[in-house]
Amino acid sequence: MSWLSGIFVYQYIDMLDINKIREDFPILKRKVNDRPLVYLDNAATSQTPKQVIEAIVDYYENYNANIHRGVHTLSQEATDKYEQARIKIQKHFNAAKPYEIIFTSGTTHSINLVANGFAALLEDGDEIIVSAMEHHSNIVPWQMLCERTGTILKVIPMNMEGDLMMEEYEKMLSNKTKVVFCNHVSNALGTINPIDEIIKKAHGVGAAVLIDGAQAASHIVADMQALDVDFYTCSAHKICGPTGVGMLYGKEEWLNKLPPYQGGGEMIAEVTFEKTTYADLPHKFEAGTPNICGGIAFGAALDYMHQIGFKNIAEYEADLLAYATSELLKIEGLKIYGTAQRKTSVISFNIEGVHPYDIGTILDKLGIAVRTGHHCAQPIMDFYKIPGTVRASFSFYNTMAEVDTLVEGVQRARNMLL
Amino acid sequence: MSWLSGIFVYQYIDMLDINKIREDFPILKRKVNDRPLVYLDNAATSQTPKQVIEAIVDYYENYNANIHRGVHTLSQEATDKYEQARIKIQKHFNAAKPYEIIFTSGTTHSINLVANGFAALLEDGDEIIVSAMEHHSNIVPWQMLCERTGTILKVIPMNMEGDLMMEEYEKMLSNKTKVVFCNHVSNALGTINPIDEIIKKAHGVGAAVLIDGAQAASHIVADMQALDVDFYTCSAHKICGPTGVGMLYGKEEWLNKLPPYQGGGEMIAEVTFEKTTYADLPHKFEAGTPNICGGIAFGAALDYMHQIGFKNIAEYEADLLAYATSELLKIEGLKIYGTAQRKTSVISFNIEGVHPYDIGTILDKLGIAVRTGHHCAQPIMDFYKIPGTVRASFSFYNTMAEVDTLVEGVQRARNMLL
Amino acid sequence: MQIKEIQEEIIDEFSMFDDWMQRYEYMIELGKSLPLIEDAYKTDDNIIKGCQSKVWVHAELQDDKLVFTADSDAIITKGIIAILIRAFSNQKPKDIIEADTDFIDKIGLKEHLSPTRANGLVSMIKQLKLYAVAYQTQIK
Amino acid sequence: MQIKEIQEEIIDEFSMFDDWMQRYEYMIELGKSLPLIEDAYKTDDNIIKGCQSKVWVHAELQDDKLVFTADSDAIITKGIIAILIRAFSNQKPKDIIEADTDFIDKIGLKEHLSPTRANGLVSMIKQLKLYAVAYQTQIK
Ligand SMILES: Cc1ncc(COP(=O)(O)O)c(C=O)c1O
Ligand SMILES: Cc1ncc(COP(=O)(O)O)c(C=O)c1O
Repeated sequence: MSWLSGIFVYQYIDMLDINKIREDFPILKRKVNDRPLVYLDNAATSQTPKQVIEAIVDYYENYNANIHRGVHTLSQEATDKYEQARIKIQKHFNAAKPYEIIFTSGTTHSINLVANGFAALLEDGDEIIVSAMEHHSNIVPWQMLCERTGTILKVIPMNMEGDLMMEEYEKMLSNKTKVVFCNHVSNALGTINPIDEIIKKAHGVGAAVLIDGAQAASHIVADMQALDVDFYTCSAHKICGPTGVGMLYGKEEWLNKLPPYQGGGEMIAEVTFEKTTYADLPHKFEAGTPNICGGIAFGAALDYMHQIGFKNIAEYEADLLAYATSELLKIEGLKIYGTAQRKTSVISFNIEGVHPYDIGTILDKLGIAVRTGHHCAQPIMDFYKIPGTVRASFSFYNTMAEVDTLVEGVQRARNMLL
Repeated sequence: MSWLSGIFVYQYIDMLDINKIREDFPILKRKVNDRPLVYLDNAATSQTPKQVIEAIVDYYENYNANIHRGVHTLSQEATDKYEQARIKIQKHFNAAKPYEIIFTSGTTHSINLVANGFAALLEDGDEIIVSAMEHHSNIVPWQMLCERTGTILKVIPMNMEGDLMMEEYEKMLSNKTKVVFCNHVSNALGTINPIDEIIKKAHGVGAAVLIDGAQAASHIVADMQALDVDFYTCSAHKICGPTGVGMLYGKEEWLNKLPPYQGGGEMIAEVTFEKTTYADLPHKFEAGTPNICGGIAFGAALDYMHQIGFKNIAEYEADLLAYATSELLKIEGLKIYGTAQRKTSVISFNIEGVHPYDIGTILDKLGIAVRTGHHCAQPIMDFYKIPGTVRASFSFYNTMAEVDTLVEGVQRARNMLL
Repeated sequence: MQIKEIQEEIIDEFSMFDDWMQRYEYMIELGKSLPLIEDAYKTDDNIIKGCQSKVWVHAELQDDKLVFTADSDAIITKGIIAILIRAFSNQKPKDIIEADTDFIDKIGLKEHLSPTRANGLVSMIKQLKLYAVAYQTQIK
Repeated sequence: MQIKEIQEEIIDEFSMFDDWMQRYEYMIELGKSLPLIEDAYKTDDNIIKGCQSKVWVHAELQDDKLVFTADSDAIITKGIIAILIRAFSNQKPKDIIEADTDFIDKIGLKEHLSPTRANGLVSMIKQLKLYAVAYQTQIK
């Protein structure tokens, strides 16, 4: 249909012109403590290009309206743009149907939606499997589910490098296994998990699989149909999009099986005080006025990323990672946590005898933004018996010069603190 | 503390300069079908002043970062602004504590949070009471609760004017009553409900009260402590704020009683695979990365509204309502649904023999945006035995001239359609 | 007449109008001439989803041709379905399945062509074609 | 010395530095001179909430004065709590309760004063004052 055309302009640039790309990000011109901002907290949230900011402004200045069921032009325009964004997301993730993409307020919301739904499908004694390197958002909702249903939670262990022990995983699987949930990429370690294999093995015993793609989405294009995954989720704010919106992919058959999560407008077909029937997908899971502007800006963010090209991004980020890793390792006493073969551009580290918080504080004074702490992955910290790490996470708009600034900064912090 | 100062500048203007106010709303300059946009769908979503759009742009251009636990400057700035927004909301609603304000993704989310929480507190045979004029968002979550717990749902009936029958309400109350939930203002009728009385009577039998303030918030300042209400909620997108964010007020003691709704980052104190403990208020209910920009812009929207002055707004909107009502009633066969004494500036109507959808379509051709349909309040439509209504809802940035355009438009539609 | 020819005829008729009011008034006229569905067929099963107003459509095979009747509680919707029925009724299922729907655009109803429109024009076309597919198999 | 005087002294000391590095280095030095809490008091109960690093504080009444000891696993945090303890320890509960905390701002640690800061300076002040309130009642 004509209104769909022109959505995807994949324009692969062979070599990234980083300076030009940086022009797209107004915030990168900022000074922090009188120094140029070096933003290396991309795994927490990515920065927002002007193309996305413009999409947001365009929405509020030109066609802000409540969507669906509206007869007037603004409402129709907003609805069209919102549904076009859904289709952009569908194409990006190669989902079979647009209505397999559910807009949520973020990864946490998505996982809760699924975990809550399974409460209706699981029985006492059923088992679910989680990996040892999950974000709290992919642990706590399932623990809450277990409390409600008497389901048993099993944990795939990891080794010191930060790789999952797949033999252990295989041993855990049985016909009692009902759901396996695991992140595509670990936010604290950067490990890219073998989700292909995890999914296949789980399907072998008839279990459903949810993959938390929050950390993967800005680095790797996941193909829903090729992976044959049952659920996949991510947050827009980590992919150059706005805060407050995310997506849940669910296979049609699973989305039909799960009961609705929230009740409200939009998600119903018919309401009387005696009986309410639910609407079709995707509306069944989209109660209330959604983050309309957020959904549209999420689509704009994907457009932007495709314009840069995910292949280019991956190659460039691999270079950043390799360079930063080798430079950081030159610092005495510096230890990197997460040394898996397959990693995204995330480096978690500590310096012997120094608390990560101290390093983060000194780096901030130097204009360098890193994250310190447990990164909402306490079990990983417990595993390594550390209070936390310093995490530097790189994006395609970071430069090699910024890596140098980081390394100098860490060196300087070490000198001050030891 | 010094970082709090300067948040509230109440600058009451005695008479509203509507033309000047309209300059604040870029969208009002738009043409629809070659005619100037006349936006009368404010009850569905309000328009966004440039002050709020600027707050959004400022966020993404200058201090976009993930909040809480971040050591670096951007994260601190974003956290401060976000928490300042919470305090703006607290002051606006006169809540006793800032942590009694929970950020949610909107009214629907807020109500689901509360209804889900009560699932842990109610027993088979307990009763909950709803009004006959609720939005689906304040019906369906409670129906889902009833299904889960065996709680009984009772309905306060209304009369033809669209007033609740308070004697019936009193008769329903007993020591079995555990929750009463009711909107402050009906979105389909405009009725301002006697929530003061509803709350007092409910408290008389020890029941908690949730007031859905989605429609009230842009017209009436509700005082949490004076009302002594247990829960109150609204959505930012109906008060000149952005989409995808809202708030839930809950009395501290109730928020402590309710179990958490979603699991994830931020809402925990300690996570191990064996046991998880929850964080203090408000974090217990704010799992995952919130709509950071949305929360901040919500605060900016309240600042804007206070600058105009809620008293001024209420007076001016009352004038708009009176004028529009008397002019519309001059049209032959036009009937208004919702003729309560106390109403906000919402007019739901039909013309005898004409389907509301047809009127809405013709009005749209004339550049006039109204809503048609059941307004997510099917029980009200069933009560009046109509398929829906045409709803014109006025805001402080609408003009008397726009009322004239509406009336002419409806007249013209009538001539075409009959 | 073939579908293509009828569509040309409709385009011709609409091309005489130079503003939306005339077009809508004509559409409303057409609505009044809609071959009405029998009350017995005004069932929930025959309601087309995705419309804010109710639209019922019934299809019947007469010899090798498909005949549509319909109704709606909104007059503009009735006009729209009337136009569709005029173009598609009394045609072979195969021709209905293969028919283009560009003419909607050409008579100035493009605004109704988005799948998200509340009037459900897209759903109506889809439904007529689905009937054709269903009856197509019946003929063989 | 009175709290006020100690604070002036601290302000004087810090005023000698003209960049943050010197200030932080001095703070780290001060951290090293912190009156350390006994291991027996390093319990979860004595941890101050709202800090990314761990901070333990213990309070003890000696005659009519409150004596604080503390520790932290992060050295900058240790420096901060050391400064606070220098200002507030060995003082009467009443004086601690009434004491100003403006000096934090004046020694260039203003950035740590927001209640949302991960280092929890605000929580630390609050905790010291809470101890003072608790022991105040004990004296009477
Ligand atoms: C009275 C009432 N309650 C609840 C809602 C739901 O609000 P939201 O869609 O923002 O969640 C609305 C909005 O349409 C409303 O008018
Ligand atoms: C792996 C992983 N899962 C889940 C989340 C939670 O995402 P959000 O906070 O956007 O809901 C994050 C983000 O920190 C993450 O890194």
